[in-house]
Amino acid sequence: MKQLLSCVLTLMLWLLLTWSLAPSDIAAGVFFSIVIAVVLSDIYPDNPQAAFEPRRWFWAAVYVPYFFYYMVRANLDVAYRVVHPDMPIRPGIVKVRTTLKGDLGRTALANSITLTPGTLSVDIIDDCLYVHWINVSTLDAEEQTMLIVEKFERILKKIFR
Amino acid sequence: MTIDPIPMVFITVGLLFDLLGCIGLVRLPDVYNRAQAATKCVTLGTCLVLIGVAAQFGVSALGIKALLCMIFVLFTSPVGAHAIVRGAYRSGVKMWGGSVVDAYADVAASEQEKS
Amino acid sequence: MTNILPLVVALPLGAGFLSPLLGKSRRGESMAALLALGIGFANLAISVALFTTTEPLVYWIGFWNAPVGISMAVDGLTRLLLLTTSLVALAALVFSIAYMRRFTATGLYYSLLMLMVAGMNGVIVTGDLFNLYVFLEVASISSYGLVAFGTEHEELEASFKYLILGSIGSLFILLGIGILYNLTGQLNMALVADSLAGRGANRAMTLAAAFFLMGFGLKAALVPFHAWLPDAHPSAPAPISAMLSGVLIKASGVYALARIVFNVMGPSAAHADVLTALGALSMVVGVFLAVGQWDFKRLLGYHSISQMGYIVLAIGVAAQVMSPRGSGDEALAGLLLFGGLFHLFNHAAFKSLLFLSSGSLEQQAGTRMLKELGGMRRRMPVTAFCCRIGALSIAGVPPFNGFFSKLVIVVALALAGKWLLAALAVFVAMMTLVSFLKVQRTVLEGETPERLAGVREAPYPMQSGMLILATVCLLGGPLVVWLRGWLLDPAAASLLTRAAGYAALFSPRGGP
Amino acid sequence: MTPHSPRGGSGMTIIVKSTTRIVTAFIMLFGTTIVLYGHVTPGGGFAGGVIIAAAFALIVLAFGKTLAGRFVTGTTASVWDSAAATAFLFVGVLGYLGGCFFWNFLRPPQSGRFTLFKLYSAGSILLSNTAIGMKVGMGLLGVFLALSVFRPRREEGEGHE
Amino acid sequence: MIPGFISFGVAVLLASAFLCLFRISRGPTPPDRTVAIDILGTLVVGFCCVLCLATGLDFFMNIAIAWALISFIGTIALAKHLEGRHFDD
Amino acid sequence: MSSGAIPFALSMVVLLIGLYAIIAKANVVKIIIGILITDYAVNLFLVLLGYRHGGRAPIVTKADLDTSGGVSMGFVNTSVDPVPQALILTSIVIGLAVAAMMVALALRLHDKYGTFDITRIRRLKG
Amino acid sequence: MNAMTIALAIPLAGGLLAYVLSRKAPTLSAVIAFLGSLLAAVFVAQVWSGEANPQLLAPLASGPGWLARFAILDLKAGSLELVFRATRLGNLGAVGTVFFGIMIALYSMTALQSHPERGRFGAFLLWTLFGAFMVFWADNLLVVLLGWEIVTLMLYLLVNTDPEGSRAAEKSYGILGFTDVGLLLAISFLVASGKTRGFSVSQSTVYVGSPGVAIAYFLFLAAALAKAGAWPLHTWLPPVAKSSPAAVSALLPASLDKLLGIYLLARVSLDLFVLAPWMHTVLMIIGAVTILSAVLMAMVQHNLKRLFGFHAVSQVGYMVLGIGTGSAVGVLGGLFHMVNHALYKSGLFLVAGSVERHAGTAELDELGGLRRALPWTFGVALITAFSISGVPPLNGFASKWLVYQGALAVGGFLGPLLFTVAVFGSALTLASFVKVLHSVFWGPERQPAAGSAKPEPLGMLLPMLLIATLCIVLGVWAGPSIGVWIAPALEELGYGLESPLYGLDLERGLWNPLFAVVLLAGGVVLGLLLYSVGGTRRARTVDPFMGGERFGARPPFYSGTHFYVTIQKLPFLGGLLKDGEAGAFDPYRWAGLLGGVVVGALRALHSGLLNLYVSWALLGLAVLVLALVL
Ligand code: NA
Ligand code: NA
Repeated sequence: MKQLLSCVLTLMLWLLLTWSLAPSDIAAGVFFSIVIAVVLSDIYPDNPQAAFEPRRWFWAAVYVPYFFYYMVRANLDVAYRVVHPDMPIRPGIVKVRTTLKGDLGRTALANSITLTPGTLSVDIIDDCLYVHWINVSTLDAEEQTMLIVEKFERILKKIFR
Repeated sequence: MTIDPIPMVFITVGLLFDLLGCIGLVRLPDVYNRAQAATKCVTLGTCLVLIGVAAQFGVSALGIKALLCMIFVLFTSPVGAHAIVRGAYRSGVKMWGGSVVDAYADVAASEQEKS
Repeated sequence: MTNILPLVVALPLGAGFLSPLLGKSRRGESMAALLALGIGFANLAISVALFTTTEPLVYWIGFWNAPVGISMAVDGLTRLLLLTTSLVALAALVFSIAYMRRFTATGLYYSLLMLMVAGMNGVIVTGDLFNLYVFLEVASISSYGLVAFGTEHEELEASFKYLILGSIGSLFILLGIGILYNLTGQLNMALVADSLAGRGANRAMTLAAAFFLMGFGLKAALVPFHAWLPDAHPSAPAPISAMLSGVLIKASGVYALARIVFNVMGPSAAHADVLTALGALSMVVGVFLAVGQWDFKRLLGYHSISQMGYIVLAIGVAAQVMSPRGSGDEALAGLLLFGGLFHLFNHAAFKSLLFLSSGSLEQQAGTRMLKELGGMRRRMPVTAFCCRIGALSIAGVPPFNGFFSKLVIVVALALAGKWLLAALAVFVAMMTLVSFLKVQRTVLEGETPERLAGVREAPYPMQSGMLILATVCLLGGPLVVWLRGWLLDPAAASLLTRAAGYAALFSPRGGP
Repeated sequence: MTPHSPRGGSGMTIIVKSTTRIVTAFIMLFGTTIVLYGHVTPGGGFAGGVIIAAAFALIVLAFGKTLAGRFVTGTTASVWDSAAATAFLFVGVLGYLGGCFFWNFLRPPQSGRFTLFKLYSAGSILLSNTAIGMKVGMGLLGVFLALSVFRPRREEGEGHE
Repeated sequence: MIPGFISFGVAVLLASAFLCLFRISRGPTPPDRTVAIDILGTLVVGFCCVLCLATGLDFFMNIAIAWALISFIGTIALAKHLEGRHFDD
Repeated sequence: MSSGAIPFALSMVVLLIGLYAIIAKANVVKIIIGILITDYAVNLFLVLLGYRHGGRAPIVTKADLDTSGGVSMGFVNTSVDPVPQALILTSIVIGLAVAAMMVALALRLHDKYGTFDITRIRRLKG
Repeated sequence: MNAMTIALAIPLAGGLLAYVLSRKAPTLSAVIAFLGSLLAAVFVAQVWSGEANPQLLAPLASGPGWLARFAILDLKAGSLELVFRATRLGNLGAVGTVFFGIMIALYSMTALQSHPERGRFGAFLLWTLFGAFMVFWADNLLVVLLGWEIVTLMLYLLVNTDPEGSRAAEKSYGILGFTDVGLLLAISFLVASGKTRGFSVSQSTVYVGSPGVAIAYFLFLAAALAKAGAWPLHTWLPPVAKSSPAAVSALLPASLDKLLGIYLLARVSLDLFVLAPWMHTVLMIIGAVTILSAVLMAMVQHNLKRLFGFHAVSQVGYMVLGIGTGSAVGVLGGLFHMVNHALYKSGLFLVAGSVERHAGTAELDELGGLRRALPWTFGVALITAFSISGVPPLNGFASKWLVYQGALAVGGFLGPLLFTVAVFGSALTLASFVKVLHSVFWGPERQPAAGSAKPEPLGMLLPMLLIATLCIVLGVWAGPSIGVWIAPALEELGYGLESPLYGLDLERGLWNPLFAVVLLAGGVVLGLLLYSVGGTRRARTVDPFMGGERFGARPPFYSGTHFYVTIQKLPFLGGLLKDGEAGAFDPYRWAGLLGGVVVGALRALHSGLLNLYVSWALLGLAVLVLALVL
């Protein structure tokens, strides 16, 4: 079942890539989707059925603009610091905690952190994230977690659970 | 080919972000800060350009490809930056003198000892 | 008959691809060896079958004609080279069966060997300049790998130097091909010849000629492009040394050079002078360096340079005769080419034989240093017999084949009025003799060192491989008149067709 | 070591690992399309093969050889490499049996069922392209694996720890 | 109008690329160079987009994707190398 | 020199840079890089051979077909020459194989000799 | 088939058979060699007699005198054709060849009985005969070259029996091979000069005019002199003589090589080329230098076979001198001396073989008193030694006598000088052989070191006795012998002899040889009388005594070689001899040293530095571009 779903996912990706519904293309797509799904079965996501739950897709849809907003803000922030003649930065590496459980969720969180204002994930060890912060505004761990992680964690929890 | 105004805006903004990111790459004092600035700006910039292309070509093979490419860049570029910065830290690149805190130092040191 | 032509490339190529698949187990390795051996026989059979007709043959791959299609073309020269290659390859393969037992990864070995054969055959049969380059590289890259096969210090070092110099050679060959393409808009050799035939020399063509001379000269190890050879050839396993010295430098060096100079560009006085000078220089420098060697295989390597000098010298003087400035005496040029090509054939036989016997000695006695060997005539009679036949052949002693080719070359040089070159050729023959006298004294004769008291004759497959070539060396001389009739004179004649004749024979207008 | 372990001794951080698990399929699919449509668009066996090899290389990089060994080892790479080469030659030989070496035995008749610029319009070229793709991909992968095995010896005088 | 826009795009990208090249050449540490190389790879994707717009040929998008993924893998490899580990660790 | 020759001259300059590296550098890696540079130079040269000023990529699209299903002459006349590009592709593949071989050998050499200094990799001489 | 082709085929096929059997049945190989030579002799005799009897020479192919014609290789200016022609000079060589072949084959059957290489020896002997026949009968220069090189190769293979032999073999092949390829060059030059009729010997006559032709002639000359062992290309001969089995030395350096070398010298100088006068002078000087230098070297030798080797060189001088005169007497003397020398020198080597077999050594200092153990050998040694020393009435005297006359006939300043050198050489030869006879056969008897200690078997004795007998026959009946063997060849070369008799040219000669014989014989008889009358045998013998100690059981021994220590102490000559022994005048050694310098320099260039190699290649390219553009 899991394998079949993987195949279907792969086939969807194939259709996107070729953007053709000609029988020949679909036939080739089915064949190669199966091949690739079989070859990569070991590293495919553990629960492909999750990709077919609409609820997750809903939250993902919510997350996209939310994340985009922060991303644009982050860029403007960086732009400000870079262009400013004095370069107002106060960098450092801080340690924050996440309550997300799955690998994918944590990865998404780390990536989100990297792309959003002033932060960059350096490493992740268990539930600790080490984040390079361009402007360390507080040295308090709770507050740091609050500032960096919380805002994404809420929605990501709903997507990845 | 005529480029529509909306894609043009996307692309222009994207390109400017690219440029900003690269300026950051040059100006900022250490590798961690440079990676931050450059990754953020250039990722966004390139994504915007790709969105512009997608918008220009609409729902076609090309447009979809542009979107797929954008998703790919969005997924991978922060990972790349993360990997480099981690590598940099572990290869012993010091942080800028003006840095205020380093919570990672102990972890990295103990990892090094283990290996 | 045309239909079997692609098989000379396809069969070894297929075997080359299959061998690593087979070579994963001990049994698979022997399967790979058998496969390679079978291909070796098939290869020889095809080369012989091509002699059933004397007509030129053309094969168009995939039914496409030029300029898109790629052709394979067979004339006398091709037949000669193919026969030589497959003969030596067969001997080397037979020899390998026993010789390679001490190596691991023989599946890879047979694969690379087959790829090398495919590349060489491709170079020989192709009618297309770019394909020539591709096949040249296939052969070269597999030979780089084979040189490094032992993966010890010397092997790796030799392979690396060979690789660097070989790449530079390939680079200039490709540049030359690019220039010719730019000039003519063609890659098919007949069409290029056709296009060049009408026009006089120009700067671009001169540059291309220089690049070809340098590139193929490097592949043929002519002085001063020779420095890789004495490192590379001795470092490979013995059967490979035999292939490299025996046929690879000829197929990818002399053959290609002769083909391009005579049939594609048409010999100009300058080409001819340069070829002659390169040949004479190689002949002399190679032999001097060989005389000072105490490593058997290295000595053989330097002799290869020297003997290649003979071949190129003969071809160069033939080109002088045929060049616009020369007398145009076709009989004389034919005699020179006959001598050169006969020496090419003979050198393939005796140098391969010598390398095989050096391998046999090295395997049984554990060393290839002349000073550590001795008295092998009594310990390894068959190997010693073969080694002596090879040594006497290369030294130009009658009644072995080497004598006759050197005789023809010297007489022809004198007839062409090249007194000094004839004297030089004779002098080098003498030096070769001296050097091989040393080999015979230190290896075959003399006291057997105590360490080697228990040395035994090599296994039968190795003996057979050597005996095949020894027979060629023994019979090549007495049978020269017969060989000349069906093998060598047609080959010389195909070089003498000149560019226009070549174009007429092989241009796609004559194709299917 | 499984891909499920959050941070194993081998491979890189879970950020890299998780991302790899997602994008590898995409990369392979993309490589496959490049190979298959090589006769219609630029690309073909060589370019596609490189991309497929890169996908496997990514797996090796992210997970380390212990896990990557499940997908591919130097041996399997070289086996597939040779198999692909044999297949390529086989296409040529099939054409040979049909009359001429590399004759396009699958080439549709001028007015045939197959249309130009579609997947199957090129007859046996598709097959040879596929073979080339696999050959190049597995060949490069073999090279990569062979090179990554290399452990440079320390130069003298560099031994300070 | 369009050539002008394309030229603008090319100019901006070239300027960015030169900044990256500056960082690549200047260093001072290997990670600095690696970051710059990574960024340069992403810039090339943008470059492909501009070319795609200029010509309307869709294979530039293929190149863009190919470049993006090769660049990513390259970056990962370099990063691993920076850590002082072997590729197959 | 006509202006058309300048690109060719430039490719020759690249070639010379590569050759310089091969001759003058003692480091095996740099020598390999030199070879790669020369390789690029030759590929560049081949590209230039096929270049047609203002020409377009030699890719046949539906628009380029004439009524009989063949390629229109207009396309043939405006596209750049496809043959050199085919050559380059092949030569790149070959170059890649050679490069892989060189790197592999260099690493093995380093393994045996403990150095990348070619002046110290000199067991074979004389 | 005719006699000549059969005579050529027998040794070729027999050799093949013997070679195949050499490992499994060496005795059979030796027998095959003997029977093969015997059989060949039958057909050689037919050819010889057929030369007189035209019926037998009925040509198979076209043209008078052509026996067979088979073109192997068309070389534009002519072909390498199997064309054979029986000439009187060639027949003389062929008869000599087959004679010595039989003798040595017979001798070696017993002499080499325990030798590991005896099977191969048989094969190589037959092939040597084959090569020699080719040289003597071929009418194609390239076929001559083929046979010539085959003989060289066989010498090399025959000498290669032990470590020392392989060094000597290498040296011999080094020098002979050098002149062999020179021969090839000479032939090429000659034919390319257009002055010959293809490669034909008989149909060409070349006037030495241009320097090119002169070079060609001197290359021919070098080949002939090296093969025969004349100065300065003789240095291969003494080591070969010393380190190879006596049978080999007797076969090749002593007899066949002389026949071949002098045959070629005569054929080239008297038939093919028409020499300029100065070339005759050069030849004669070479002859004189050869006589003197080699005999001086011979005097200081301590090894029997090496000493014989130097004599084999010295005697060649007479032949070269004789032929160099260009006069009928001189040429007759040279050719006759060739035959005589082949006889007595092979006889001497067989003696040496016998001695070595008995005593296990050929070192003069370790030999002595063998006259009792080997009486027959002693007898043969006495005859051959006197023969080589030119003592009448043996054959050596007869031919030397003719050479003296030829030298005197040159006249002017040179004639008497050459004559003096020749006579002086002969005297020194005698002196040298007195030393040999003393050291080996006279004096107190010494125990054999490692030999068989048995007298020589019949198989060895028979050829020795036959040869010794011939030495006497050809000396005593020199006139008739010349009439049968030499005069026809001389006539063929264009020298008419009015009375081809012994003691010819009596009017112009200085002495009547008969008178000389009587005088010398009288002297010997007188000496013997004095010896027996003087009563020296009755001298009292006491044991040597020194400081109360007696010497060991061995009686005191005065080595024959000690007499000649004086020569080594002479101020100038001694130094020269010392240098000579060290190889100071050996072109082989000098070439080796010179070559070593070049090789060293070239090897130093190949320093293993890759950058250097690449720069050669690029520099080469630059030169190529320049060469092509300019
Ligand atoms: Na030795
Ligand atoms: Na004559």
